[in-house]
Amino acid sequence: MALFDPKGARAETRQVAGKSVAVLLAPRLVRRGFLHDVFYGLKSLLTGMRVTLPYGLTTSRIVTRQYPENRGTLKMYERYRARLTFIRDGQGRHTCTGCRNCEKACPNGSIIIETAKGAVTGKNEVQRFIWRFDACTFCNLCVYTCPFDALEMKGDFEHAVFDRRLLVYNLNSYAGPHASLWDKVEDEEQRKTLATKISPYDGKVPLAGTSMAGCPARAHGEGGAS
Amino acid sequence: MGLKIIDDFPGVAMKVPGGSVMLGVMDAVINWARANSLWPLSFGTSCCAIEMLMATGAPHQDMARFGAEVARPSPRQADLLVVAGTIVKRMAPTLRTLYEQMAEPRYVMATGACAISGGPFIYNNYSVVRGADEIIPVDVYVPGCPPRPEAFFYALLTLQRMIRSGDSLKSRHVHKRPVMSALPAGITVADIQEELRDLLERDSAVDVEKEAAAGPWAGKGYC
Amino acid sequence: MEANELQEVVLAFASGAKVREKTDRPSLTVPAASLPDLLAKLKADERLSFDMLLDHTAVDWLERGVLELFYQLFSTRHGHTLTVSAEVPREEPVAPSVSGVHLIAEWQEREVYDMFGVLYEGHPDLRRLLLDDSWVGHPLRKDYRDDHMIERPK
Amino acid sequence: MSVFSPAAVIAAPQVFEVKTLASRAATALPGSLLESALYVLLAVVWIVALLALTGLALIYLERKIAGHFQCRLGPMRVGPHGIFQTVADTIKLLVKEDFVPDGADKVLHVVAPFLALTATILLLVILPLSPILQAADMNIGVVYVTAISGFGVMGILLGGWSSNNKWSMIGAMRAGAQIISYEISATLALLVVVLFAGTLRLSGIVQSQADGWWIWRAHGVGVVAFVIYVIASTAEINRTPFDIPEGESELAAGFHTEYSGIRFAFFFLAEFINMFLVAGFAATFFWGGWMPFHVGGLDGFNSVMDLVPAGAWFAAKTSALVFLVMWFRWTFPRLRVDQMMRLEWKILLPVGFVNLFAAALVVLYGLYFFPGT
Amino acid sequence: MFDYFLILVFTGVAAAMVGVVLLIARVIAPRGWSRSKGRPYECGVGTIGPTWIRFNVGYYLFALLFLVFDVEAAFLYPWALVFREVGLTGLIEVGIFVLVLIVGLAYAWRKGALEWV
Amino acid sequence: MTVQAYTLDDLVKRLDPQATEGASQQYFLNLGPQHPAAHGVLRVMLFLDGETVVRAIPVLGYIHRGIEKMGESLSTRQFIHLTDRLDYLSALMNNWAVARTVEKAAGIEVSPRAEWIRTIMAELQRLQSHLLWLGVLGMDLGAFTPFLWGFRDREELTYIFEETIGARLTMNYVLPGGVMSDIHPEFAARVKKYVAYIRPKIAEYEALLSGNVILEERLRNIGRLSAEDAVSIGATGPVLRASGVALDLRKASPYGAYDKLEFQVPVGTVGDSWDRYWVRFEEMRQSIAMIEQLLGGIPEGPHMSVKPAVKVKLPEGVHYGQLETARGILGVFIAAAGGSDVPYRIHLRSPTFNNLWSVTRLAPGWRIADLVAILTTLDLVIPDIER
Repeated sequence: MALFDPKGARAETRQVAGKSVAVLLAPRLVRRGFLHDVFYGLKSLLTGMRVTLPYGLTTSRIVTRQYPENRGTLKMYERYRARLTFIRDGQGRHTCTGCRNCEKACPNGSIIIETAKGAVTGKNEVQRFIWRFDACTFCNLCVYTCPFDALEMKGDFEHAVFDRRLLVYNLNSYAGPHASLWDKVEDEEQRKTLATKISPYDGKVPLAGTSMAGCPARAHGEGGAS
Repeated sequence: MGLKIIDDFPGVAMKVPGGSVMLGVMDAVINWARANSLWPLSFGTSCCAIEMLMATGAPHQDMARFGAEVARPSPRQADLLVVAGTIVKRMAPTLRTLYEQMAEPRYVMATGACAISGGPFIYNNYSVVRGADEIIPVDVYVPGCPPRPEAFFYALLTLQRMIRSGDSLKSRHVHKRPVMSALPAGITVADIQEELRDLLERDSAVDVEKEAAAGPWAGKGYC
Repeated sequence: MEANELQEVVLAFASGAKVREKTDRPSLTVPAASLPDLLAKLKADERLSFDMLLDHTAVDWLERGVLELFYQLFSTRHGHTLTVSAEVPREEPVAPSVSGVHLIAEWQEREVYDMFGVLYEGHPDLRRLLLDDSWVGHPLRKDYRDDHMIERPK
Repeated sequence: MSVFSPAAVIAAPQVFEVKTLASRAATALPGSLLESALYVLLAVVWIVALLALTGLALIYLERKIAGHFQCRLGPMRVGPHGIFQTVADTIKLLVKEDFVPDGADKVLHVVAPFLALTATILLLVILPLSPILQAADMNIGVVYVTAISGFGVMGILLGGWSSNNKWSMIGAMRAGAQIISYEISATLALLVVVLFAGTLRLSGIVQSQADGWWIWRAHGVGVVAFVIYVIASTAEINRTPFDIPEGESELAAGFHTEYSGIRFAFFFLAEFINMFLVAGFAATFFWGGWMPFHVGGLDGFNSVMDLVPAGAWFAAKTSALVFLVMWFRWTFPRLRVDQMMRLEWKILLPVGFVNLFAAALVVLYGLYFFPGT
Repeated sequence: MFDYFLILVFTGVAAAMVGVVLLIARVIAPRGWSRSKGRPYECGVGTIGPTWIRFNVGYYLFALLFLVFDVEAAFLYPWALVFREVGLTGLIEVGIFVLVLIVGLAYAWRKGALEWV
Repeated sequence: MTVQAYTLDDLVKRLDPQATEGASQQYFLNLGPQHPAAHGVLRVMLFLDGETVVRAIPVLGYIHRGIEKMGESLSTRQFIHLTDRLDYLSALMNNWAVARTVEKAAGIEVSPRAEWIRTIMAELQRLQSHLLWLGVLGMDLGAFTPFLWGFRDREELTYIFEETIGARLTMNYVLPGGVMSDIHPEFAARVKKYVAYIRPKIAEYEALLSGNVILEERLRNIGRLSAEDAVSIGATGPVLRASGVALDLRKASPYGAYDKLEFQVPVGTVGDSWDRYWVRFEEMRQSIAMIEQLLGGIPEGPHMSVKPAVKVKLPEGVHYGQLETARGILGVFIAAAGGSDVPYRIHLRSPTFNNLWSVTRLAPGWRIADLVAILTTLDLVIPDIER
């Protein structure tokens, strides 16, 4: 018998914490004399070598997924959370009303929302939906609590940057109302003024809690006026 | 620091006919070698270490493909310091020491929210340092919590691009960064911050948009 | 043993003990000075055999000006649990160490000292556990503030 | 029982004429100094090329084979299938900061990797790759191999000691104890071969195996000696499962913790070339070196075997042994330092002695398979 | 004799190789210095006490044992070389010699000298 | 005041004033915070004689993140995402522990389907955690191949998590009232496939590691923790069970769907490293068996009983909940002032905190290599210890 006996575990019942529990007792490794041990020791080593040999000689067991070569075929699972985005309809309109539920739900203050009364709609409109990619933990609570299905998590992951400040930006591409309000505005002229286009790095990003408080949002140069 | 001739070396070589070509080739070769042989320091503090140093080396991802599987336990032999995980105040001097003990040239990658900004531990927290760049200069930031292994590879490619575009012979410290003075005993994180703020300003000279647009992995703009 | 029954048995043991209200398991409040003695008795008693100190922590009741120490006891033999609590004043928090009864109390008490500043009498090696030796203050106290901490903007 | 006759054993179907570079240079000497110098230069170029190419190839192979053992690919992106990976690594290490810690013994710290590499080069010089691809061939070859491979420990010992680092220090201490211990077993195993071959000259040992390799010609004695030699030499070159002087998970990087850049590369290179040397010497001593697979008496079969050039035989045998050593590494856990000592002093050493006596009896009574035609 | 000359040559070659490579590294490789950099690496924290101390004697015991056995192995080489000439007599003589050593090994074993520290 | 607090320097001086001057044969050595065997940033200050450990002093705090302080300003639902980052290898079970305590305190009913999902996810994660441990054990003992094999098999599990939960490591999946999302339609089929895949792999590990004479030599009789000591230090999980105390909350006070499952509790005999190794190894098999049983019957029903908009308010008082994670009992202590979903004080009793303490008792007398074996069989996750 070898030193380690895979079937050497003993089953029994024990009284623990006021309950009887079915336990499995670990097999003990016993020494049985010099020659026996040397022989079975050698045998165990050869067993290990037999296990690894097929791996060393064949290529069929290789499981590597070659990123970036496989980039064309690489699909993330649809639920995979790696980046927060707005859900947009075909015309690029979002459904965020600026209700701040996500801001409140966020455990670490990664979401900062600036809102204003819309001139046309008179409703609360999101001006800037600032997301701190550098601090987000992708806990999904913002998406989970959003009552308007305005947010989703996307699975793209290629976001490495040279400057940390590039990781704080606006999610909304326009400052303006919720998608359904667009259709209610009939006047063409009013529709044009309904929304103002903003770029991801427009405006000062309030990086509260970092050593770079109030630094410009742009990578180089001045921060845009908000 | 160093012999006179060594500091003047590129200039001396320039006088040789065709010297600049030779230098250019040498530069390219050295940068190629450095970019393709990034040995990471086996350093990780928390969750990100599992993804960034272990899962990336694991069969499904295999960072050996990039020649980066030679994780060195000693900072002397490592090229890449992957700050994987939260850095707390008590760890800060250690991180600084490790960085300083690495042999030149050395590169730093901050992976995950904690290493970039303190992540979930920014507010109401007495212990977590808000970003590794308060302690050491960081070359590449990889957002995620933790980022997935492929994100690490993307960051590695980004770093490789940075190294390739460097001028390794003329600026012997990659990035033109001064070697920062040692961390004397009793210094606080606040003391380092001052120094680092300057460094970060200089860092922003890297043209990120150009970098992002140049490569085959471009076109991944936000929103 | 049922929760009520358990409480009865334990109450007989401890002098000056009261049942602590608003808890979800059998709980007692005892004078801090009697802690080591009580825990030793609870451990030795056959019916109770509280041999495992599962957890020890403190709560800083700022308004009442006390630190309440909690000891979560567990019996690996009977499977029942007991919470023992004791109060020490915030200003001069001194409690006897139970590290002689349960080995792990050595570290748990160091952690509580570190976080709340409770000094344990008779502790073999009372050092800070998680923070640097040069740290000023005890962060889990409700009135703890330092320059590093920032409030989340509302 | 016929008394053993060396002449009979060495008589083989095809006589391989050994012409080392040193002997060519020596023959040319009285007449043409230039020719002699040319041969010396050739030897230098040959050995340096061998060192560099084997080093690069072996490190690449190791990383690839490790990859395959671990279900992954290994280097892929530098050149096709990553074949230039080690080139990139070498250049990088060459232009990486070469660093001596403040508190270190500066001279020894610089000299140590040099010692390690010198020992390796000096061993390469006498490795018989084929009848003509051998730089030198001394009449005390076996003793030389033993002596120089023991010399390699000096580099590790000094490197670890001079670093002024406790991890290095422990690594050096372990290395010293380990390598000198296993030296004895390796020597005992080699003595068996010397007994069989009746010569210390490496080319002589290879030629003595013209009727068959010592590993199978001597009723198991050769096998035991071979196993002892492989284990002991694996330990001598600090390969897993005997990599305790640099055991990463225990001693950080062990004796080379404080080494960076090119001097670290020297240790690295020396380690890999040593692996090649161990495989090469094991092949030479036990598997007939460059000698084709011969069976005493079967001349027809032997001459077919001779069609494959001698160098190819050596390459094949050495590769197989290198793979074996790598296979060990990617299969076994590391031994603990005391267990390793126990293995040496309580198992290998007694077995080695017994085996030596058995070998003496085999030789005394000529109990070989195919004792010569 | 030429073989030995070649060894000498290669000692020189090794030295030259190392020298050249070190020079290249010195010329091209970047260098930096800071206070922490020169300190010994001990997992990122300061070391306590000096490194060069009186080390546990266990390590040196094996060096002594090695000396005994390796010198003996050196004696065995000539015997192995001329074994066919000295034959059985030689075997017995060497047997006695080795036996003394084996007795020594057994003694060391019993005494626990082979137990690591 | 009579009570005196010390510092680390005091301790060093008290231990051996001569060692700091090199006048002694004994010396100090820091294993960690950056060391391959430190499993992160554990620092064990070793007082050595040659290679033999005279005293091991764990120095903590290199990843102390002040989570408990943060918990005083976060609602429990928000706090749960921080528990992912404690013992990140059993993130889901940490979520569950807090969620369960809150549910118990606030009196929330959880649907059988949610409980079922939690249980199977917990078992998958226990398997994942143990696979990683097995790999790391291999690496710590110098065998690199098992390390990567462990990660290979773990990665397949990670894909299952990615598909259903959307995260690989820090999941934030279990919330008070249920789980964040229902299982993916492919889930059951995938798990079934995985179970078929992992069985032969486990046999391979057994041949490669369990039977290996070197591994056996490295583990047998090293670092014996007696049952009495184990209980006294409050060790739980596989560490306690290896010492012979079959305490497993899944049996002792079943939660989730565990009362419907049949499984055995692997128990050691003497509490050495080998027993700890074997217990965890066997637990993987038991987990697989449990997963198979769970696949049999998926109850129908909602996966969440609390609406996202609802604040889960905690009633005033002290609440304590506990749960068996991959490393032992995780206790959640919540003191609530009442009327709010933010606890007044939240404290987590992490299993590895207690388990680590045993190092001070186990290490002396053994060598550095054995210390590594002891540390790795204790299966430490340092952020869990320091919170």
